[in-house]
Amino acid sequence: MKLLSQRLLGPLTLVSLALTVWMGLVVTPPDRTQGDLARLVYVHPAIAWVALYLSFGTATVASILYLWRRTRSLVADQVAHCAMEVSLVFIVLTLITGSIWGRPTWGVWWAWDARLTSSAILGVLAVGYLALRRANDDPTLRARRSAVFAVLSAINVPIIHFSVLWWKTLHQGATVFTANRSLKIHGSMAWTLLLSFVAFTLLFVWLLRARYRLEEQRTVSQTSSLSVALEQRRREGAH
Amino acid sequence: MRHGFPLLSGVDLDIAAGTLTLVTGTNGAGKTSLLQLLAGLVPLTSGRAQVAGVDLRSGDRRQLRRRVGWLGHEGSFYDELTVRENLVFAARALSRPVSQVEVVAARVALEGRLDTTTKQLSAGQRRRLGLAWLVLRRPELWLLDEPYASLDDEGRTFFDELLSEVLASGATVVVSAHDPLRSPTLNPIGVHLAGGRVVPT
Amino acid sequence: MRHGFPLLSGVDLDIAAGTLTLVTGTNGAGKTSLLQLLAGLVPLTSGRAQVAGVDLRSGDRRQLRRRVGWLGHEGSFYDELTVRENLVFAARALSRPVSQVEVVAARVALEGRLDTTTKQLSAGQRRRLGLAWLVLRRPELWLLDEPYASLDDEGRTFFDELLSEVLASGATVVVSAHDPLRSPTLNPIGVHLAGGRVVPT
Amino acid sequence: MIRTALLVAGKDLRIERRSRVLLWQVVPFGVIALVLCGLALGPVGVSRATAGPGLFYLVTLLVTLLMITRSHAIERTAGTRSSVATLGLDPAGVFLGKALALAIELWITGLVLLAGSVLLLHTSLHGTVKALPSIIVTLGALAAVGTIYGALTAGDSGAGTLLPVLALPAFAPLLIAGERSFRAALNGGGVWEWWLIVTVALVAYLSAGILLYGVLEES
Amino acid sequence: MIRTALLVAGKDLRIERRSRVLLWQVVPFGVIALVLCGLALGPVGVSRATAGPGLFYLVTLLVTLLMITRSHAIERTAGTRSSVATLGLDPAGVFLGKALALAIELWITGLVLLAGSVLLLHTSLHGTVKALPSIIVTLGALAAVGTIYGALTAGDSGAGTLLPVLALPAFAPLLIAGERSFRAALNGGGVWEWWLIVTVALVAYLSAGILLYGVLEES
Ligand code: HEM
Ligand SMILES: Nc1ncnc2c1ncn2[C@@H]1O[C@H](COP(=O)(O)OP(=O)(O)OP(=O)(O)O)[C@@H](O)[C@H]1O
Ligand SMILES: Nc1ncnc2c1ncn2[C@@H]1O[C@H](COP(=O)(O)OP(=O)(O)OP(=O)(O)O)[C@@H](O)[C@H]1O
Ligand SMILES: [Mg+2]
Ligand SMILES: [Mg+2]
Repeated sequence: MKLLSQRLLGPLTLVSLALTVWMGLVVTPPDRTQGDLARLVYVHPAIAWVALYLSFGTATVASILYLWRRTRSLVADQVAHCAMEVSLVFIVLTLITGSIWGRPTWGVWWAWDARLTSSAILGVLAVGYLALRRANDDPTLRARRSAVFAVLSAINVPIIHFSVLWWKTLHQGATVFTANRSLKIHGSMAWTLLLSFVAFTLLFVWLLRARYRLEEQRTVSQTSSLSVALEQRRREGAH
Repeated sequence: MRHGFPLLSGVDLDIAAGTLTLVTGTNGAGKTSLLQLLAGLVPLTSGRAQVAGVDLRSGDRRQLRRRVGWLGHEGSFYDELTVRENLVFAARALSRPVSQVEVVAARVALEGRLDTTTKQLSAGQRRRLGLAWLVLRRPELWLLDEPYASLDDEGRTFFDELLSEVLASGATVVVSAHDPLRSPTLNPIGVHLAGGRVVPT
Repeated sequence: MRHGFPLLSGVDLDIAAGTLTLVTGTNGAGKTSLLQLLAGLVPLTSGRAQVAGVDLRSGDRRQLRRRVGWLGHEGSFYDELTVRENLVFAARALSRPVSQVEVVAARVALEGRLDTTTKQLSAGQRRRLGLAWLVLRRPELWLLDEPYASLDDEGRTFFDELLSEVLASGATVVVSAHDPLRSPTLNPIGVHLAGGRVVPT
Repeated sequence: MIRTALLVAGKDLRIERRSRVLLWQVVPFGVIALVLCGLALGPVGVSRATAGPGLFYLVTLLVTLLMITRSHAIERTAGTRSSVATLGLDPAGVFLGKALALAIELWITGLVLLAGSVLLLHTSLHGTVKALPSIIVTLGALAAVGTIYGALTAGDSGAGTLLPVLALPAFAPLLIAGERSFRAALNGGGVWEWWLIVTVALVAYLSAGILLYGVLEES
Repeated sequence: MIRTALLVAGKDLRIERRSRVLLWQVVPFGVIALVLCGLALGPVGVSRATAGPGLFYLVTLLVTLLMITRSHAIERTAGTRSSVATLGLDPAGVFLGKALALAIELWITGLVLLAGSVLLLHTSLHGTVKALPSIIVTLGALAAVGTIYGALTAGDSGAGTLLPVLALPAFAPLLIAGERSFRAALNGGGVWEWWLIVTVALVAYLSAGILLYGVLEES
């Protein structure tokens, strides 16, 4: 079962992404007011979803697991690290797709809107997290510090989410997930939107796993280089 | 292991409680690293070790640090505070009576320097302050890295006396040094390091 | 004199060029301060002194510093650079051929650590790097503060050889130490300090 | 915990008093920065009286960054960490103590800056007094979060530069809330809801520090 | 002198490259400060396009202070000063080298900040390019005067806090001139007279450094 899911993940991701593209570009009709531009709705919200909730969320949960004594392990730390890297990529993508969307709709690439600014700050926090990791080379110290930082930074995610409600913003209010669970858009568009979320979620799982594998391989190559290094070190004493 | 460099490459050691161990070895053999490891000051990344009942890999190193006394290459105090203020801080932190401060200062012959700022002390006076701090703490496990360095003759004699006293009180002591111990009444267990591992002498 | 504390209170000393002087004294006697004064690293506020033709109160101390070599309690390099980079920096600054770097590193048995960052060196290795730096510089006046500290046996032997060599080449050497010099062929002029002044031994 | 906190705070303040860094360096720096910013507003001067809150918190931010670096530099000297680590002080107490000392230093500096703002920028005195409770709490919260972030970056090779990157995003909401409440006080608006917000932040950061500081200290 | 300068600059840049402080800490700090300042300008947004020059130089000021502290912290470790003092390096060369390294770091950071200003604050690209010569010279002058003041405060117990107090008054004229010339470039005004002024300042500070650095190093 596990093997099957591992084998299937890659193809499944590709297929669902392709399907999203096809539905988004061909099947769904252009928007009444925005025309073809509205097709960004199949990309931007899903990417933001991955950035904020899936990857930053995973990083936060993994960090909490690390901080909690009973579940403390370097695996949790590494997962947090990998997830944060994925998160940074998707935050940047969110900013880019948002900017591309903003240029024609708002007339500017960037505005000092609450959601936009808080998203940018989240990006800075992700960079800060990676910088903090770089600045420490003791693995336990690094794990502890970065876990604390990730947990403290996570407050920003709800702020981003609710910023559209708390402040008057340019940015679209909650369109997809409103409180009363009724979708504000209809038909093929709704299905495509849903599909885009599924596709990007799969992409996230796939990327995270790939990144984690890389980390594992590095650990393995480190342990094998350790024995080489140990041998060298012993020889040092032999003269 | 730091930056992929194994500081210690093969140390298989059993230190019995209440004994005196003398770690020797050439420059860069790993003496300081071994003591730091035992003090819980650096993490253990591979292998297994247990000190005073605390596992160095999975255990709570803070627990351990509370029970060891460490005298390193450099003195370790608040440079801007005076000798007295540093010792009073330690006494308060350890819930010891503050009156002991003068007593321990006198023991290491620093009573004349109580109100000198620590950064103005000479190298040997810093060493003495380090010893005073340990006397105040009376830890279970004493880890002393080249304790003779920069002490004068009188200081070394005092150190030898201190060592016998500490051992008599049942504490465990591990000393690293390039010179043999001076006092003939001390019979340390010798451990010789080379290239990060214990070699038979 | 710093902050109103007279570091040295009565030093009347004549050190002839080409000789070896050994400064001894208890902790806090003023050995380090005396050497720093001779090196032009701290200012002289009262009294008179002349080193290598430079007056310490009115002369250009930078001139002097260029001619002395100083080995202090702590190693003195750029911690972030490797051993090699530090030595290459010194070689370039002194217009020495860069190829000498490997030669001096080998002399102090640091050839295996050339690409280690300086802050990762052990205490003794730092000392050796300090010596390597001096060997590269070959100053006229060598001021060595407790040079044996944290060197292992081999390192001390090397140091003794270096000392004879330096003296043979005509340089002047002042050493402060708590132990006597090990090599019997070296016959230092003894200077004993106590409480900041020279006392006859 | 409280005993440790008082011990640590006393030690920090004593070192601060000894070195006079606060008196001779931080406070002058704050005043100069205030003057320069006032100058940068240009000769128009229209909005100078209303610029008070913004400038006050901008300068406070800079001062806070300086003070945090210093507060942790004290612990960072060569071997201090290892010897203090072996004292087995309660980390929650250490956190509270360091935060308290920092808060006291910030309050002193803040007072001088407020005086400067009233005198130099003609900020309304009445409004400033009304804003005091929220300012005190905001500075306290800054001290708490600053102590956490200071510990996060302590001992790094580039601690002085990493700290601002990490701390600025955390400071920003506090500064904005503080500025808004100050402005509200000047304009005669309600100050209590702002006061509530910063108090919640203070409590949250203090709890976070008490819970997490132990993890950070373990190196 | 030139040889020494290149040697010292190479060493400083190498240490910088090794520790990656510039890339990972200073540049992000600059960007985030810019973002925050943009935010602080409030949602009004009217004057944002024109606020570019002021914000750019404000952030540059902060970055410069950080970099100077760092540049001198390198020399301040335990015994480095005594051993480097005995190398007998030409102080004029040391000054030039440290200033050069600092200038290079500032130029890199400045470039990123300008890009950020254009993208985030909608500062006119054309004007920014026109302002480049004066910006380059101003940053160079900042590096020169910063190196002098860094040496003035190096080794003090509170170097991190003393520096800003001393350096701010010296930086202010440069910053104002730089800002005015940047603004002039944006408004299509003449830039050359400003360029001349900052160039004169650069030359003056460089000469001052070459002449005086030897005195400062002697401590
Ligand atoms: C740089 C500019 C932008 C940034 C940084 C940005 C950021 C974000 C973020 C972080 C989310 C996820 C919020 C959440 O789920 O809690 C989001 C969702 C969304 N964005 Fe943007 N956005 C930008 C521009 C735009 C533009 C120009 C539009 C359309 C005119 C737009 C439309 C949407 C929509 C429809 C959603 C989904 C709303 C929801 O379900 O809550 N965005 N954006
Ligand atoms: N990251 C690293 N890369 C390479 N070598 C390292 C690293 N960290 C430490 N070392 C080396 O580890 C060795 C052990 O150092 P340690 O301080 O334990 O030696 P020591 O026995 O105390 O020596 P000394 O007598 O000189 O004090 C040294 O050779 C040092 O250069
Ligand atoms: N500002 C000061 N105020 C008071 N005492 C000071 C001050 N500066 C230095 N001292 C004292 O000056 C004395 C001389 O110190 P120095 O370092 O020269 O001694 P030393 O002979 O090298 O000792 P050691 O063998 O311990 O290295 C010390 O007693 C020190 O405490
Ligand atoms: Mg050692
Ligand atoms: Mg000495």
